[in-house]
Amino acid sequence: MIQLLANWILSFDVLSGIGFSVAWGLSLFIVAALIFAFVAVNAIVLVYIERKVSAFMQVRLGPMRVGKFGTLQTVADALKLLQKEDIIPLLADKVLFVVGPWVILIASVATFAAIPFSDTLLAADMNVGLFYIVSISSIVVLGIVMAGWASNNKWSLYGAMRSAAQMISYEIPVGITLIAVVAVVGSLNLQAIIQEQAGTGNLFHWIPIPLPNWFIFHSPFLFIAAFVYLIGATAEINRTPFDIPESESELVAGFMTEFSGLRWALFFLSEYANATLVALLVSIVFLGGWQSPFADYEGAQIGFSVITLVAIMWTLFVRAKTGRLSVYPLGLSLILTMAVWLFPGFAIWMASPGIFWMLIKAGSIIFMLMWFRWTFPRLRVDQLMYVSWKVILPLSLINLMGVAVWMWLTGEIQF
Amino acid sequence: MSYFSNISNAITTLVDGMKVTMGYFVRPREHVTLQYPDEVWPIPTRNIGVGEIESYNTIRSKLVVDFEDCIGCKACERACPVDCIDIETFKAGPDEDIGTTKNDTKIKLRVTSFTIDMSECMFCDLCTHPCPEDCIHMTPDYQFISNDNVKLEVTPEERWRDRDHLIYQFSKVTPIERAQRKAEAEKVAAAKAAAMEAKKAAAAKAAAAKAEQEAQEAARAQDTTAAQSENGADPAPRITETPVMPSDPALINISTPESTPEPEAVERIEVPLENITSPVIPEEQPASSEVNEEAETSIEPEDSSTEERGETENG
Amino acid sequence: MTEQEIYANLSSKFGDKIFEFMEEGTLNPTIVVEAGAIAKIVLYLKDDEKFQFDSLMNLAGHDADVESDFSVIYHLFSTELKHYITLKVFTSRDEPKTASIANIHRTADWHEREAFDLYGIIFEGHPDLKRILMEDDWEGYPLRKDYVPAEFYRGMRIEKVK
Amino acid sequence: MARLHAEEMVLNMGPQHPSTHGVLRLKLRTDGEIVSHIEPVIGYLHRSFEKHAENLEYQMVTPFTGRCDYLAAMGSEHGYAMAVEKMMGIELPERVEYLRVIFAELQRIASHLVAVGTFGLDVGAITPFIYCFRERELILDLFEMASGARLLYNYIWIGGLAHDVPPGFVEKTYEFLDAFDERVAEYNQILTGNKIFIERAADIGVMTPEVAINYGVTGPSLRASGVNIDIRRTEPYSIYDRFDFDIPLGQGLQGTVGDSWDRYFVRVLEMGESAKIIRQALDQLPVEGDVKSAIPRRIRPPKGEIYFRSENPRGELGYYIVSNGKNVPVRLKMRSPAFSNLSVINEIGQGWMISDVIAILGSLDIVLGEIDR
Repeated sequence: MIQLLANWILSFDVLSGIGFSVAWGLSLFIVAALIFAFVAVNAIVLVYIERKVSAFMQVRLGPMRVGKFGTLQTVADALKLLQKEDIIPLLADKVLFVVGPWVILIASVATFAAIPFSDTLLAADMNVGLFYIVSISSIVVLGIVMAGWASNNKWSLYGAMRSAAQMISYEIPVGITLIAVVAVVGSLNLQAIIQEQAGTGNLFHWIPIPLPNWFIFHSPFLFIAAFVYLIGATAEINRTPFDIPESESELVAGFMTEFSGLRWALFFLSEYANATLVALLVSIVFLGGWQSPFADYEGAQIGFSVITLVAIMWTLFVRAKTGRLSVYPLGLSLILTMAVWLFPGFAIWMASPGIFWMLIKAGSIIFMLMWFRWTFPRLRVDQLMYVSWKVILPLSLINLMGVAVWMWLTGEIQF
Repeated sequence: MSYFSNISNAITTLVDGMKVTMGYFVRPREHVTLQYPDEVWPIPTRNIGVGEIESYNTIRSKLVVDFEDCIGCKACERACPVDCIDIETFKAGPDEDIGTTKNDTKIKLRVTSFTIDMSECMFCDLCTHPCPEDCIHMTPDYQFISNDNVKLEVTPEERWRDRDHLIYQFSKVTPIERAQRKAEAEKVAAAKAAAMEAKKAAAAKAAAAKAEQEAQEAARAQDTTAAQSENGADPAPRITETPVMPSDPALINISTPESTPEPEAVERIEVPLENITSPVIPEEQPASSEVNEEAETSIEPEDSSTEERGETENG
Repeated sequence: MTEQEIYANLSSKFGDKIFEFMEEGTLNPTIVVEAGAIAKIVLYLKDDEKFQFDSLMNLAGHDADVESDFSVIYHLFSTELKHYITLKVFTSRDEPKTASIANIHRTADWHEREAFDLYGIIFEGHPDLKRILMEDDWEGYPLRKDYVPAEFYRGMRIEKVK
Repeated sequence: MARLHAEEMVLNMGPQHPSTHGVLRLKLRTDGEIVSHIEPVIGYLHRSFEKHAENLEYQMVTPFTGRCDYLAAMGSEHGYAMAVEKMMGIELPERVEYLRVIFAELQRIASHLVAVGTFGLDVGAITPFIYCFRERELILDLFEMASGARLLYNYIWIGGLAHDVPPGFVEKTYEFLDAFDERVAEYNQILTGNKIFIERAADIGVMTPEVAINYGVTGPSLRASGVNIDIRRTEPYSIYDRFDFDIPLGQGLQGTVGDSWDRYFVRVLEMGESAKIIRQALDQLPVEGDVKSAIPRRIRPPKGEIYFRSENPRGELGYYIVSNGKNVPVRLKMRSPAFSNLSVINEIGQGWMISDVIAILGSLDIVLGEIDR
């Protein structure tokens, strides 16, 4: 993308004289700014969505005052945060206190460099993309420990301690789970991983249900691995039920206790950036990335018809069981199906790969994270470790071996 | 084995819980939020039988006095556990007609000051029951926070609380008249004290020194009672022997200085309260009964908006 | 077991430590005992098979008027036998002192601290006798009938009870 | 190997802390995450209720009793009214007794809803808390209908009620009860059975019956330890002997008898039992009767003293009242249940983690207004 951008810049007559290296640097800067803008806007949108989702799950309405249906609420909140007084506690370690939030933010924003949003839309096409993301995102823990230690507050210290222990423990199962996928693809390049998932095939290779070739449908082991990764990643980004570093009913606000204003906003930004990253990674690694689930034009038509049928059956089932009539899923799928059948252009667009599918997939994963958050209680520290070392880690190791055996069985690899 | 059953148990129970939240998520119309200024909680309206006052219903909020009906018996002041009601009365002259209440009770005391400190009121409703004329009552007006209420002269002792805008004055007697009556009462009290002193001095000429001292003491005591009744922020000491819930006026113990104002100060001065109490703000808080009506009318449109509250949400 | 039986039993056991049995003027028949012996008596009542007063429902200090002695009232209950007894000790106004039962009934710990806090009654043998409801540096004991609050507490005005 | 030098850290939890249910301060001595000693520091909400009461007439004390336990004001008023009535020997009309029981039990449900919801909140589940408050609002609507206030009622007066219930109250109460059972099933689905919740609550802070009785723990927390003591049953006051209800006891379904989960679950079950009592009381409620007929003109209890206890949602609420025949009590002590219930926290909370201490505190269901008075 940077190459394209640099060439595009040089294609202007006025700018053609600046030389390729300057254009390259300029496009680097533009891409970085774009990523940062994406992260910031993303956080504002996600906070709004999260508030609405939590409100609907809790029989509330959520923000309703600023803008229509409260859509501008988070913008107003962000503006308020920027105006707030910047407080540095008297006895805090000033340097670390100032640097900590930025380390966290930079670590979480930097990971986006390797994320392919579509077949062309990616900042850096690295051949070690997955490794890069895993390693950069673990720098976050450094920032959290810095912030917690520098605050000179007992609650912050507890939060930082818990965070360090938790994130380091969960790196391992998360990493091993990803290795299982890498074993299938044979590459750490994210584009290669996505390309590997193109086309349609059977569920679990043998069961004759035609499904996209996504890795989640590759084998039972990778199916489990997807959920193992989701759980591990939830823990890694400190979201409920694993939000013990900032558990507000125990540690007040954990490592964020002493932060206010802009610095606190940075924590918030990075929290949602991390959530987005995890969602994007799940969709890249297990859900085919920017690949459309409907491989071609007919696929879209047939696929949407099947979805409509499922929606009708689901509606009837719910109607029979609870007596309530929920028309939204049915109506939506009907409209989409009609659109796909009546407008071939729409069907072609739906079948084509792109950022649309990427964001749809990532969005549903983020919704899942929110759903977890507003349903579950919080685990205790030792229980968290139990889940990590005694449940998730063995499971991911079994998955790794299982995937290898599975590939041998299906003939993908030979000895 | 319990290891695996634990895990499967965890998965099933967690999914169970997720079903509940998802159930509510797809049914956002079952929400319970009231968007406060647009929709208000429907107030149960019911007259629970304190007199004929329509607005007195079950909701216990702002305390209001129908001043025309107040006879100055101070039953509410004594019933208040937190001493937030403060009444100052002066006895009317013998040929003076202040008027009658709606129960046709002749008003014998001129209430020069009737204040309720709503910042201290704890809405316990104990003051409304002893009132023989049913003139003090609680209205459903719970939205009475404002900055433009009657500002009273607050003594420095009370100033530290900075809540003077929550002290409501219900008396329609002007401050000028009030000051006049106070002065008269003081004059009468002083005259009486002097008379008493003279009388005592005359009676006890034999034991001169001792008797004189006594007379002075009595005079001083008289002074202090007069001073107490003039000080608005310092109510009279609680009379512990009062009846619990007096419902007829005969039971009421009227504790006012034994003073008779001069006949020439008697005529009723019909000056609206707002012109005098606070010259700074010309458009002033109307007096009790009007406040009451306003509260009622302001609630009606809100009620109608509550009925439509299903339409305002998003899908 | 009725209160009279308990009284008879206690009198025979403790003799002159038990002063009187009050049934008049109270709805809970009360045994007045000596202040110093209250711990022994409560322990006996708790451990003895016949009584099993294992639950201390309430412990209250009391000051009748400005001249009288302070008293401490113990309301005991047996969760097994479901019977009650009320004990009362008097202690002098100048030197209010009684034995602590906090090591027998742990719940008495805080109740005794409260009585100390509000009446200034010293419970001898209490593990940690200090103020509980009022501030640590509060002056005076507020529930004494002759208590006059100070004007200010650390620069804050103390509102007078009217 | 040389031992690493380590010392315990004193952690002040509160007075401003999200999970201390008010202005409670816990001085924790911690060794890492493990808490080795807990010292509760109370008194931050002390409003000198007892001193006030000694300066107020008997009927003026009633609103103050409600302010002590503000989550169960009806229960406090009921206990106080009964204590003074017993001193004065007042016979109440049937209708008053039934209405009082209905209100006290509704209040018990409301209070337990808060307890259950906030316990969920303490262990990190936010959503059940809001569901619980939704139902509590329905109960507060009923209270508002009857008394005109939603939180602090001053409704149960000595010798009667402030006023009769409005027409339609009984029907609305039935309506609420019908909807309520379904809602309790929902709480069980989202919270009670939740594995994470069980892990957080079961086997945590086990309170043996001996410890519970010795520390004066009462109410649901005591019954969770398996001690079958409910003052409504052991010494039935008011008209509780006319109703048929069970007393839920802790059985250790998910762990040990007397753990935090039991304390939680006993409350969930008690809500159902209260609903049962309300149903029976509504069925038997006399239609006729003046609720104010027995209110005495002058409330002057004869010289003497009384200790009267009743079963509040949090446990045994006792009033020790000394009268000298005047209209102002000489001494009024409130034996508040949460006061004793909190004192046990050091005994059962030692050796657990910080998160567990919060769970234990939540399971004890304290109200600081009542502890500090």
